[in-house]
Amino acid sequence: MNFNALWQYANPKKFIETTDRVLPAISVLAGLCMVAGLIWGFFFTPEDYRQGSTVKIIYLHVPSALMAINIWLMMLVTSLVWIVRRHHVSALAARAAAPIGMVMTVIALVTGAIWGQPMWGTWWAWDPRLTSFLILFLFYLGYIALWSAIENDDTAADLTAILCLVGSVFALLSRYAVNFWNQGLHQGASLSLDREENVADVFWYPLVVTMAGFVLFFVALVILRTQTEIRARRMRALLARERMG
Amino acid sequence: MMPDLGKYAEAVLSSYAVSLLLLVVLTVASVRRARRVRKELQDIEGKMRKDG
Amino acid sequence: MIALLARDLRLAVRAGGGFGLGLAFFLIVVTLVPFGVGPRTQLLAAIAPGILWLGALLACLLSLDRIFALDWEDGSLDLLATAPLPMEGAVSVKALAHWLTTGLPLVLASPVFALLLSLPAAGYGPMVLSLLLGTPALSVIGTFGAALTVGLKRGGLLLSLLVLPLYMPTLIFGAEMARRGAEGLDYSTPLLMLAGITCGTIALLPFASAAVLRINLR
Amino acid sequence: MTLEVSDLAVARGGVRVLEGVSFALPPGRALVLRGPNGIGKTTLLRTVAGLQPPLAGTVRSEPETLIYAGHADGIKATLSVAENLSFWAQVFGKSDISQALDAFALAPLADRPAGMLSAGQKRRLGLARLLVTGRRVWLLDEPTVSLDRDAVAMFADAVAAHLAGGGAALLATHIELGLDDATVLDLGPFRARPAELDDFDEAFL
Repeated sequence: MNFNALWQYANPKKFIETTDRVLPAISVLAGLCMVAGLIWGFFFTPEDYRQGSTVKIIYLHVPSALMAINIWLMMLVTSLVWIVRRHHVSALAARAAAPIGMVMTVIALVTGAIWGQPMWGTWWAWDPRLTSFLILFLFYLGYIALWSAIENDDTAADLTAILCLVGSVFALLSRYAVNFWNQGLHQGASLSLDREENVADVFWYPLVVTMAGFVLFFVALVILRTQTEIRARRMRALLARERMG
Repeated sequence: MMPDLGKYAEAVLSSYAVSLLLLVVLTVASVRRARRVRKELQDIEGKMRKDG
Repeated sequence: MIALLARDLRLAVRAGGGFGLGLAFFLIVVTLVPFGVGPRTQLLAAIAPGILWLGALLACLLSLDRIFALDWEDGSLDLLATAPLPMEGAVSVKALAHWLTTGLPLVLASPVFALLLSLPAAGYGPMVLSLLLGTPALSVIGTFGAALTVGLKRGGLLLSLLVLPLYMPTLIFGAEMARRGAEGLDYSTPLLMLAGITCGTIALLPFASAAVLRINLR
Repeated sequence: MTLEVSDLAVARGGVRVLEGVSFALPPGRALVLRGPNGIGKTTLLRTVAGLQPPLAGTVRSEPETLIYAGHADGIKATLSVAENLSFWAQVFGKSDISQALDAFALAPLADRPAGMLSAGQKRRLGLARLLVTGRRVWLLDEPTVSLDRDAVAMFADAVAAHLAGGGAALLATHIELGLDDATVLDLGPFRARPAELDDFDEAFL
């Protein structure tokens, strides 16, 4: 496999041309998966014998939580690519992904709170996982704020990339600190290799479809947003050139 | 058609509503910004080409 | 490097240097809390470790933007960057100066403030020790945040937003250690974690701060 | 210890402003950069000083020979003149500041807080800093701003003495300093040409 061939997509023009061709297909597929998974989950799954109908929240809660973490990981990878290879598309993809990640974090937090209310009798508990997501939300917030505060695009890309690296380390530290600080109410991970013990098949299959839908939704949206960032960047460059005369 | 959500109907429906609303807002905002930036860039490129 | 440290300390204690501001802020926080939660001694004693840690953290945060902002405005940073001093060294010295002028006074004053909050006698040792171990990490992490926002107008609020989540692990372990100490429990685990975080940040974060500062000077 | 710059391209705010700049600055010589405002004199000096990376080309010099003085002098208002100078001397591993004080007639002001100095006196203090560092190649950005005629003469003498002692200076200035060994480099011809509009590549321009 020739990995060098992959880097040609780091050229903004090539990136836009290529993604323009696949974007419609991905968008349609994302929509289909999400609608199918959510309808399946909402209308055609039984109630859980302990949690009643609230178990249906799982189809929003788990995929969004999964995406919230994985989007940060994706930003970490693209930040590293930017620092090492200095491909602008990489930095702009991280910038484009951050708001999506933040929305996913909010969805995970909100659905978690709504789910927690009937189950644990409280909207909010300082449970390790809830707390970790709150911290993750703060990290997204800081990251986005730093991007928008700096005028020079390259400086902003560099600084946010380093913030992402440092932030990742501290996010991991916080995760362990929070675990140590309070052993919570949360059930174990819904997703693990021995999933049979946690989630029954009736709930599992629609969940897989929804998760695929969320992933595809993210891919489609991040492509669209990266294209926008590339165009905005080129626009600023053109305007700057015009000012120079 | 509507499944019986029992006493938790409020919780389930509100979480679906909030989540879907957020996703739609995010999508609409992204698409609108994409359209606007695409058009602005075309305008600028067109103008610069004309000016030489 | 010693020259830089001496200069920073001298600047801090001269007029307008901001030395003591952190301490005053710490005092204000500690004074205001009883008005907020009521004067019950038992309640105050229970939350004293947390309040002391929060007060120290906020006092630290308050003085962060001074670390680089003044040197940035008058051009000293440009000159320091072209000096034979490695940037990592300069950044570490800056963090040390910040700790000596802000963190250390807070540690030394904390027993007095603990008195105001009627901390149990057993809690004094662990509380002072936890602050002594934790405040250097606060200074080093804060220096990173200050380096990130150095070129920005109105960087103050952004600085807090960036630094606060980074402070989370230090705060958790520090306050946990002080709390366990006050309740007479074993506090060796948070002590070790806190010491580990402080050592780790002191060893590694200056590289990130220096890189960020170089980018900002471009 | 010649400073050699070859085929240098520099950018300001992400826009390429100068390209193809080449010159050599041997010991004992001064090079004066000329050009209209905004052409990139400051950017060029900062690039040579190593404060920002060049887009293309190289800057070659012996390590630890360059010293940069920009628009701001890095003076602390609450420290005295002597304290300010000794700080920079210490940073560069030197200790003697009396020579620098004399060269810019700052000795009578040595104990005064730098905040009480006039703009011209501050500028003199900033230039005196160059002397205490003991660096061979000076990179000066508009060094004579806010200096009166006597002070400009003082500065010209200091530069001349520095050149006579085997130093070199790269200056961006509009004032004639009356230096014998100065070469003038007009930056006008090096102004970067705008890239092709359709060249939509890594740099977006």
